[in-house]
Amino acid sequence: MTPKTAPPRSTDRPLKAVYWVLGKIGGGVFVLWAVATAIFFGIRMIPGDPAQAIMGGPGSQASAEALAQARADYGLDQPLAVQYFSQLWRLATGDLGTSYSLKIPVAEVLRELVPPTLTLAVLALLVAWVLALAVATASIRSGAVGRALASGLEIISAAVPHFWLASVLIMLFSTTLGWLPPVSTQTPAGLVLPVATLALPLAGFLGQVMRDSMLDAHTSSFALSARARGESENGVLLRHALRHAALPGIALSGWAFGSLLSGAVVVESIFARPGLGRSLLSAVTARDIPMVTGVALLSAATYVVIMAFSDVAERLADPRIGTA
Amino acid sequence: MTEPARPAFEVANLNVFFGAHHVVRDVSLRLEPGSCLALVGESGSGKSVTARALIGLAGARSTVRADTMVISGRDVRSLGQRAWRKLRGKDVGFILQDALTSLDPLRKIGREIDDTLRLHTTLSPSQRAGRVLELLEAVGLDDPVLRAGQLSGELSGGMRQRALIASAIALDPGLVIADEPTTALDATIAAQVLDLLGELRRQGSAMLMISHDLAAVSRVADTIAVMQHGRVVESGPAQRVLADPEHEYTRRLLRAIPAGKPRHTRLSPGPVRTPAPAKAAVSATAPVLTASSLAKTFKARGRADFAAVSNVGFQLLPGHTLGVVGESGSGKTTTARMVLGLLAPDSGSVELFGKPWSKLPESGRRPNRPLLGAIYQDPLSSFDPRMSVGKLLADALSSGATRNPRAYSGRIAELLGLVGLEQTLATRNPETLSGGQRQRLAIARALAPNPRVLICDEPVSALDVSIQAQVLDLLDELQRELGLSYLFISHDLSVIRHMSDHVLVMQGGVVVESGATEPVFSNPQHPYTKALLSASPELVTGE
Amino acid sequence: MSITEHGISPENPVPGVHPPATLQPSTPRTPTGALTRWLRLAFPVLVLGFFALATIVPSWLAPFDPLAINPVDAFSPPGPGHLLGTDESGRDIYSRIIYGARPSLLIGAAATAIGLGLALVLGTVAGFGGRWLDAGVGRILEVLFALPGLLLALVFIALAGPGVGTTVVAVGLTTAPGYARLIRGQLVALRESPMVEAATVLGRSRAKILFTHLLPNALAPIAVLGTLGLGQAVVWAASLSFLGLGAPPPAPEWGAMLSAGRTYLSLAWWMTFFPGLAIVLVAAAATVLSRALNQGGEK
Amino acid sequence: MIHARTLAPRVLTTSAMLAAALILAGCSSTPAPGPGAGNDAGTPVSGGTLVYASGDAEPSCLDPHVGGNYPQALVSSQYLETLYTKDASGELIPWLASDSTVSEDGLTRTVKIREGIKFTDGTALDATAVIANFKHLLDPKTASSTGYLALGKIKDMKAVDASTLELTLSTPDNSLLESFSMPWVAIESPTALKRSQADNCAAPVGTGPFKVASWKKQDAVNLVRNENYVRPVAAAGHEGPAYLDGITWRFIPEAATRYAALQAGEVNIIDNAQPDTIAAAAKNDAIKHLDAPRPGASNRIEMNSSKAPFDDVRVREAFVRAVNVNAGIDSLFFGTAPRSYSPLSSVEPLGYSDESLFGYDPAKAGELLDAAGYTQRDAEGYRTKDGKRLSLTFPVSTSQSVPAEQSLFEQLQATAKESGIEIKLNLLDLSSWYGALFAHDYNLVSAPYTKVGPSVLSVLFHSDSTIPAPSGYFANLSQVKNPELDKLLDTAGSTKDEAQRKDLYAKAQKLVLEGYYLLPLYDQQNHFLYSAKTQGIGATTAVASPIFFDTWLSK
Repeated sequence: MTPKTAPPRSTDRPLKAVYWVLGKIGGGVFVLWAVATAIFFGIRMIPGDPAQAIMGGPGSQASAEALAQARADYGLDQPLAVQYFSQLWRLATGDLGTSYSLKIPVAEVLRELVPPTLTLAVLALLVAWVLALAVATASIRSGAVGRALASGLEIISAAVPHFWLASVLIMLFSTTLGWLPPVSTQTPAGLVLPVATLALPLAGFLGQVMRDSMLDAHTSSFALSARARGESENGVLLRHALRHAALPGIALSGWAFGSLLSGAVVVESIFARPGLGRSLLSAVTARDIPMVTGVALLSAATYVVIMAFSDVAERLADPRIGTA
Repeated sequence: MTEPARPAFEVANLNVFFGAHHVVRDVSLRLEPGSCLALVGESGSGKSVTARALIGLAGARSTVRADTMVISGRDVRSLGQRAWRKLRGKDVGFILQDALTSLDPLRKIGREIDDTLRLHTTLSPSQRAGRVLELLEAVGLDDPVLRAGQLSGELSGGMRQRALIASAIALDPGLVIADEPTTALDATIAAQVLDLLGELRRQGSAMLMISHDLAAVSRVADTIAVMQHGRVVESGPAQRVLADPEHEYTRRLLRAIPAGKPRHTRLSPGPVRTPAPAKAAVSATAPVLTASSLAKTFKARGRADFAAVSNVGFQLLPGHTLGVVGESGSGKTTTARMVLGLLAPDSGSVELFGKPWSKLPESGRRPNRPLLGAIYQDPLSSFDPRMSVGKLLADALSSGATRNPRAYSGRIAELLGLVGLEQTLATRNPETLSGGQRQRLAIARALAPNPRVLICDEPVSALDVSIQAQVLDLLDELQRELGLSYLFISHDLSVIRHMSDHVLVMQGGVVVESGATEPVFSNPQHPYTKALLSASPELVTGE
Repeated sequence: MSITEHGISPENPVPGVHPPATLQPSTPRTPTGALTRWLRLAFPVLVLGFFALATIVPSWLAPFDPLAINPVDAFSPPGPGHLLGTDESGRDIYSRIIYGARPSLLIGAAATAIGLGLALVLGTVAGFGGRWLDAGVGRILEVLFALPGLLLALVFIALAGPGVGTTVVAVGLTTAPGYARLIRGQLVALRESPMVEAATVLGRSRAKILFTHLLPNALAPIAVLGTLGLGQAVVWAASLSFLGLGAPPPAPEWGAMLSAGRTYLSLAWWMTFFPGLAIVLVAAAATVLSRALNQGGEK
Repeated sequence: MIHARTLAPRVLTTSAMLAAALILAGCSSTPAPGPGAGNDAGTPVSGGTLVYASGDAEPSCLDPHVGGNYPQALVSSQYLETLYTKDASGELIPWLASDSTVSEDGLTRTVKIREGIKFTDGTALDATAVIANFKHLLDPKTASSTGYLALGKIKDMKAVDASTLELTLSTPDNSLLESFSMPWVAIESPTALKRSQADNCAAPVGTGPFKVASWKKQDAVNLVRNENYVRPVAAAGHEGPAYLDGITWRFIPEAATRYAALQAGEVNIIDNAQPDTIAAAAKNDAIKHLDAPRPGASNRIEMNSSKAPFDDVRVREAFVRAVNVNAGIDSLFFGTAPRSYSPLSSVEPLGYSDESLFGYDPAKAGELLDAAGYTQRDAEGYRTKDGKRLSLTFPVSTSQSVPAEQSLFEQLQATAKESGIEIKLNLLDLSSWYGALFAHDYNLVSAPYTKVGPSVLSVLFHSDSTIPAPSGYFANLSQVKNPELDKLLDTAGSTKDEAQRKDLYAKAQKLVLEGYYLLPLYDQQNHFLYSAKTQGIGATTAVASPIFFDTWLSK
């Protein structure tokens, strides 16, 4: 090969940082705007009168006056453009509107529902990480059979649908063994099954990538030169392989968080936990558009933030990104 | 340090197996303290595996057997993992090739070096930190404090190699094993690193140097052992081995070295190829290719602009070779890409056969593309991975009309013969070919449209010496048979010197010296040219 | 690596025109050894082959009519009579799983097709459309990514109303961005590759290069993506059926079977367990196969 | 006083027996311990919080005036009370009202309001309070559906004095008092009603034994004991405030999870118990069963007589004869749901049923279809007429039909196929389901309708009910338009002669049954499972929603 020298380190880092932050914010704003717009026009393209949803769905024998009243209350009688821009303005000012079905500000509902979902997701993410790394580490040390076992385990668990896993876990640990409460929202014990349900499939996914990059690091020439320095296998694992294994995990965490949020839809309904996913589901069935929009925007915002964080985390864990 | 009485290491009848593969056969070596043994061989000769076996790192799936295996007086055959770890880094320092991958890209240089101390000494962290700085100083790194805090990615190749060496000699072990320590480095840098290693040796450590390049080791080695197919075919004092080699393979290696071989002398044994019907000698003298004051600057956001090439001009005469020599970042490749019309010069122009070239739009260039061929350092990546050898050539011959080999079986056979590839390869996928074969294929493809000019960008730098010799010979013969003109780019001065009629010496994007080859090199004017010359490995045969 | 290499699944192949040659004997990524290698191919081939057969000619494999109700032996546990037991109407679970392969896999396949198709367009536009189009598409993908998996599907269903068609499109939508980024990355990597330079030097036009070299090479991994995606899509579709937004009865679609069975979880676990197992098997087999294909591709 | 329907012959499990016995004991005004089986009931003790797990969707508003569905009735029965209610024998008795009289012409209804009762916010219950409630119900802004209809005939109202309310009706309505007994017209504090709808939805204020403390969305509604509770009518289980400190009202949509939670002892009582779990519970002393069928209409499949093929009575009967309902019910409901042959719930005293009309008889079905012209059969074995397949669209609401019922429909689908009738089942979410109905895009449909009293018949079968509300809603899903029937229903609804009323309603029911406008299945299922340590379960409102005033938790 022709000799390669490192690229000259960038001279003006702060400037770059500013660029980066601005870019993130701009991107985030765009995403939110796009989501809001898509839903706004999407909902108006489909047949059906939002006023119905407001008056408690088609089942209600809402009188004509009542419907008219509702339209007026929710500004549905104004021209489209007006509605659109006024909604954008309201969103911009942090007003997510009022839920059709609950008749209270969406923001209020979300404020109640974010913490439980977040707790669930974050815990699941942590558990998944630990599991994935543990399996990866264990499989590295064991031979071909161990690795085959690990990868089999990962692939299977990655393929398990949340709702099925949930049912099986409840059947096993609550009904049959009676070890864990199925639906407790008060006690921490109630968190075990939902978190497990969310974490296992994710651990499967993470495990697969982490193990690959860990294996790469483990067989790399820098691992060799570490051994040549007298580093022990544990040392190689600890000081080199683990960190390399973490990289893809970090890079994936944005995606992972997303998958957790969508998993929450199922898990929260099955384990009867309050949360964003469940509220989205009920909002969808009730055609509660402000609610749907609210949850969508929130999860989009969450995603944007998470992505920004994982970017930073990636830079911290992998200084190469910063320099290249 | 070990007292001179016993050897730094000694192995007798070392054998290494990977499952069924017997990769090292009955290798016996002995190395006295303070002396340097060079283990020379081409890729696949088993030299690296031998080196790794010596520190018990031949690999998990390997089996190592030896009658004797003594390192600094210890019989290491019976050592357990724990004992091995004590030995490694403390009694034996190991320097891997390609420091880029041999240092953890995620860890600071300082920490990597510190590991050695942490593992084998009881020094306090602060003491160790101090020692690390000393070491970086010792291996000749400027501003050790800065370097210790940097990542391997932020260092140049030379610096990385020095850092790696620092981590290997941290506890000045009695034995240092260096596996291709200079392969990935520019000539001048390589020379410095070799001097550094020589310095260590003078301090008393014994050194086992693994290399594919006889010339490179000739200046440091006391003894040379030549390996082929896992066997040591010849070994002895460096002078003797280099001066009058006994084994045929050693002779072949020596002959293959272009250094000091005048133009047109063969470097490899007789070719297995069908010569082309010799063309009428080129009479025309008008330059086939003219570059005038080319300049190219690369702009990157949030980073200073980088002037890759400025004011480069040259003429390429029919049937001649213009060599362009320079180290990485000297702008050779940028120049080549502008000549090939892959990159538009900011200013200046390229003319082909006196007609505008770089100024034309791509569509305007296309009709004359056939006149201009190119071969690259990594031929494989220039092939479409989905195409077999035959398809590739058919595609080139039909100027993209078809990829069906049958349509051009005749010409394909011809081309294969011309570059000395067996006809049977036509059905193979390039991935399954050896490096040499791949480069021959690349040449065959380049020749398909009957070009007048070939741009050769580092065509041999990825090849073993003997293969390099064959390819160089091939290019030379083709030039004479077909009256081709070459723009020949290489970082290897001796290759350039052997191949070129005229040379451009480039540094930092500018031509520092140019002219007819011999005058330039026998009497260099520019200091950089001088540096290159002194750095380029000459065979030191003593006479 | 970065999120761009990972759509719905981190196991998507990362474009590698050629792997770097290493000096030491390289250890393969996944375990070697005859047994595991055999498993790595035999398992997915057998599983997928079986269900493929079930999709084409279910009658060959199913002993019973999946719709024939027989209240008398409702809820009979797995046994000789009914291999995997019966459901609340005495229908044979095994037969229903066999017949369920068609709707389930077709939904999965259709969704994957939509996803890949969309991704192909977006990816190619981004890969070749030049900086601005690339940026634009990047933004669109960013938006799609921002509504992960079920959320996007649910929002879409909230707009378009539930149903099989919606399910297919929704799942396709959720999977598209991942593929798109991948294809784009592939094309960009290829675009910069020496292969393209060489072709240019040989005098090939941009269009020619695009169609003879770039696209074919970029699409090579589509097979891998497809297999992987199929498994994923089946799971997604099942999830939607589970949420009551899927195939109408009595079609023995797996997700529908599951959601029907879960009511009787305490009474007849087999009603939930086996359809779920079918889904897991397909998804897992798809993953294993795609990995195998991917490695085959990299060799 | 209030008694559970458990006195009815429908008593199933020992547990239900106990509940019954307990309440019987309650009747003899001295509170006596119910006899124990499995575990000793012991004497009631105060304290503890009951955890109730509902399978219904979480109401969007805890005030049953707004909208007005059964889930709201269930929860609000704990903190709201009604003017009238029903006792064990289904007798209508005054509750918050003390008495009521109606004028000769039946157009003026005078209601005496009980005195000395206070809402939990301190406001006193009086005639003006009741008027405020009625006004609230009739105000379009409230968007009441059930209550709105119930009071539809009230033209004018005025408070003669603090305890006397005078209502002027547009037409005589002898079902008004029955309407007053429904939780959807429960009486709330007028002061509270003045608040914004959001506030009132979050915490309605009533006179009940409990009051709303907090509502954590999607998690639980927390009710606490009303310490100053005064029973309008003396002595059921006991006097004074309820035994329970409070009730945690949770929403656990997954049937399996809900039952698991009950087994795990996480919750004390669950509603919407699935037949299989009820059967399982019967074998389990730790879990008991309360069966409280809802009043009003029975669960039935209605046949859209407004369009082909059901515009032909022969085809309607053919369908009825072709489907084997009983086999399905037996296998799917484990004997928890006795077959019904009446348009009315078995708890409606005026119910009329005729088993002979609904026997499974494929042969007869065949003849009828031949007679109706469906003589040919197509490739798939379905009958055709002029090349048109005999195909019936059956939209099914996943939220209104429990899984067992959905399975039942699948079985009917299968048996109908044998007679060459195709049934297209579409499982739909509520909105889409209503969409299908409003578009008249159905031949078969099953929709529950809960209302106290036989007047429900007018809602379901009067031709007026075919005229859709602005929302598109109409209750007469069989779309029977029969002047004779209309006349019967009108007179039955307005007559003051109880005997005539009974007779007319019987005639009306006979008419719709013999016209094969509907296929009765079973009562509206309303099953509860509760842990054995939960005592004193059984008392219910007029719409069969449990009341936990007498309930206590044994240690």
